[in-house]
Amino acid sequence: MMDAVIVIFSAVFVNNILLARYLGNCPFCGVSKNLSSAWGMGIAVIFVLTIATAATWIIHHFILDPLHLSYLQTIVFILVIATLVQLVEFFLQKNAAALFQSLGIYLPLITTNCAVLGVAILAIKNSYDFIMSVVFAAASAAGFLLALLCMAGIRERLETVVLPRPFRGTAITLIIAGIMALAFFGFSGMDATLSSLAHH
Amino acid sequence: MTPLVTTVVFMAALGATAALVLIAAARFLAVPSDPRVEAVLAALPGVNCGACGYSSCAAAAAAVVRGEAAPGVCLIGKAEVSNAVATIMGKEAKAAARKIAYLRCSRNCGEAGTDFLYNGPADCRSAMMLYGGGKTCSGGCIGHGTCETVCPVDAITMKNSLPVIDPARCTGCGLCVNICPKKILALIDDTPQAAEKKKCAEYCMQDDLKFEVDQEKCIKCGICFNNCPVDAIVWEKGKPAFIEKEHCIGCYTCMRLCPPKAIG
Amino acid sequence: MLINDFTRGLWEQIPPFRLVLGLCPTLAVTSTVTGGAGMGIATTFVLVCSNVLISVLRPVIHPKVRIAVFIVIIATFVVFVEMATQAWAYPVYQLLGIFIPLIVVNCIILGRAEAFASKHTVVRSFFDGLGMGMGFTLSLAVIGLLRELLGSGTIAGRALFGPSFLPCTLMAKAPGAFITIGCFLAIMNGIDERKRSIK
Amino acid sequence: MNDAVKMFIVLAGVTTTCGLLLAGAHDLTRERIVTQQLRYIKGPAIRTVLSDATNDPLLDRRVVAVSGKEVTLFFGKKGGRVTSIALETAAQGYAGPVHIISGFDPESGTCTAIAVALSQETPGIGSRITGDAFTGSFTGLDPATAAALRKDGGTIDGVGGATVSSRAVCSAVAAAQKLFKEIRPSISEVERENAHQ
Repeated sequence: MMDAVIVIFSAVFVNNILLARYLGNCPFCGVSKNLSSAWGMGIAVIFVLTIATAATWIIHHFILDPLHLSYLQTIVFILVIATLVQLVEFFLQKNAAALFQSLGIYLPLITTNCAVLGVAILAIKNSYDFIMSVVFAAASAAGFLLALLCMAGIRERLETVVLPRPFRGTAITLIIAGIMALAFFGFSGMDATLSSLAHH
Repeated sequence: MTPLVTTVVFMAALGATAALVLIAAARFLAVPSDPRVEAVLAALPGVNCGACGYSSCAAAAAAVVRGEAAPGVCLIGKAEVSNAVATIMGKEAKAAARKIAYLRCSRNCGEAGTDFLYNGPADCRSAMMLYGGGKTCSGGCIGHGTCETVCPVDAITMKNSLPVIDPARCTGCGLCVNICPKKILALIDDTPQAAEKKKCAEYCMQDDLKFEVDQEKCIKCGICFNNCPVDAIVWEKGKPAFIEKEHCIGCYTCMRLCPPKAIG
Repeated sequence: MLINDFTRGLWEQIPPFRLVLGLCPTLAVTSTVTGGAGMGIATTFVLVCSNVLISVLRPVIHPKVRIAVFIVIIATFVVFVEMATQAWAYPVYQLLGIFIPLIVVNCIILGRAEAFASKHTVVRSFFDGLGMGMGFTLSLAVIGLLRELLGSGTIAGRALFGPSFLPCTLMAKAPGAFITIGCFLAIMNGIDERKRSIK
Repeated sequence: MNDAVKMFIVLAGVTTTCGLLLAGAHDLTRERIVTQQLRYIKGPAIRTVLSDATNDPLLDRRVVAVSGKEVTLFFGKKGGRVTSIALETAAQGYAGPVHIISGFDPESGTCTAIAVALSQETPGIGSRITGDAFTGSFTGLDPATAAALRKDGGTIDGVGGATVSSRAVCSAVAAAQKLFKEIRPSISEVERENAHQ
């Protein structure tokens, strides 16, 4: 139980997927202009990331590993993720129209979001078991949502501010992300405290 | 089995499965979509800029087909695109009246006095965050011209701290309507009658927004008279004040300033 | 025309500054110049190869499975790169780590495949890929140079300043990455603006 | 031709071809990759464990099968005689598996040295298991006493504040002791074979 708490805490704050692991930055800059689309994208990422990590974990441990094909990991994972996203898109359109209306437009963006492939590979690399992989994926995506929401909130305010022309748009977004990353550094101390608690 | 064979067989199986899943999904899960959506989408530029207020060109196309958006929904596509979309949508779309933005605030509240000096960013939205903008006329235009900034077709110019809309240029996209924190811009049908009907009177001077002076409570100080932005108050020294309803714009200035709270 | 295809990627549309794509590797591996250049070269290889192959296969690729086929082709070259770095440049593999497989999802590659290679001839696609790749490599190397110089006081691992130099460790970490690239972007915008105003 | 069939053929065909190419490339690079991985990841730990060897233990490696599993043994030689044999085991630590290289004396089965090959333990806390003070306490460990922390009834002092990591190292070493016990009977045979090459 404690392990799961630490994995969640570490994935959301300490090793935030956007600000510390550098994954998923393209949508981070693209979809953080307002809060409502940040919500949509964040929820869609949680959804897809969790399913994709579960699927790739199963494929890796039941097919690739026994057949000694782990060198094909990259190509297999990306193909599985692309197919899965497409399938989810079709499925939502058919069976959950309301959900599709709010998440649908973000789904194609997610296929090429390196956060999905990155977390799937990391879950294998860290040799988590199945439950832990799913927890790790969901927590990482929650960290993505958190950072995205913070950024969207700041950018909504930023719109009314007079900025030097060259800094407008992505430039200032990246600089703010840098400051946010600095703020998230503060959590690393808490990680150490938590882990020493677990060690005793 | 040699590793080579395993790999090739596995990859073939993977590719085949992926293809089968996609084909099956496309066939069995496909939602019968309106072919007009695809056609409209093809006519739109496809750059997903979001200026129309929809998240993507696909969302805008769906809105056009549902009848929620006009054929001229695309702001960057100009007449060519809107004509193409109108052709796809047929007569029904053409019949829909053109909408244009309209300023409901027509008095000179743009020149109304200020309660305090505002030195923040020259943007109505941020000014609004500080006690509603600082104009004595709390219902009227703040006058920083955020609507002018967001207008994608330069149809708005600020004159006397009030936006002036050029109906010829306005595409009725509604960006200014959405961004105005005071909600004093509206989309109306592009007909002279509609413009006439939506005059300030209808918006500001609704009965519940007109004020009266409680003659018994009035201490005859004249603060309301001196501060009314539209000179709607009659007052002489030593006599209770009186509000001329036809001129009142319901700006709350007198109500807020009245020492004995006699105005309501 | 070919020259144009080539130079477009070097200035006009230099990734990641002009096309704000492929940010993740740009942020992640540029704490050293070696990492930046290594990533750039690996990406260039994949970009050129996939551009050429997709351009060759252009007539047979069915539009409905287009993206899936592109992804398979790109992923194949990425696995080649993965194997090659593991076999012959293991330190580079360790340095770039998870970001080598992530070349697959670098939007620049899929973007060029979709926007250019699937519509143009083999030779033009080759030059387009080469130009874009070199532009990407150049950007990454320059960012890496700056961050390594300030963040650890070295260039490609060689110490430049005496032992009394106190490195600005922040530059080698995540905040430094974001802020450096943000400033680079602003500088590019500034140069553009000045050019436009002179015209 | 049917649209769906065409889609199928294109996607399956491309994937199969790519599979073929990748399998070929894998065949060409596999050996090199294994050696490179050993050299850069486990090489330093193996060299620490077999520090007095005069040969390159990475090249003197041998794969043996023990109870269905394949174990790679690294032979440390001095003057043509095997002085120590190293093998790798792993146990779940606090932040992922901890890989340990343990060296054993081929004659007595005593643990000669251990080193941490790979771990993702928390820097500053769990990472202290890599220190000499801790790893050195395994040297000379009797084959009869399984490695365990003092608080678990063993003989090893854990690293303060890093019980999970310390326990992981102990269980990895204990696993190595067990493996080595099983392998030992067949070692002289392996060794002879090795000497022939």
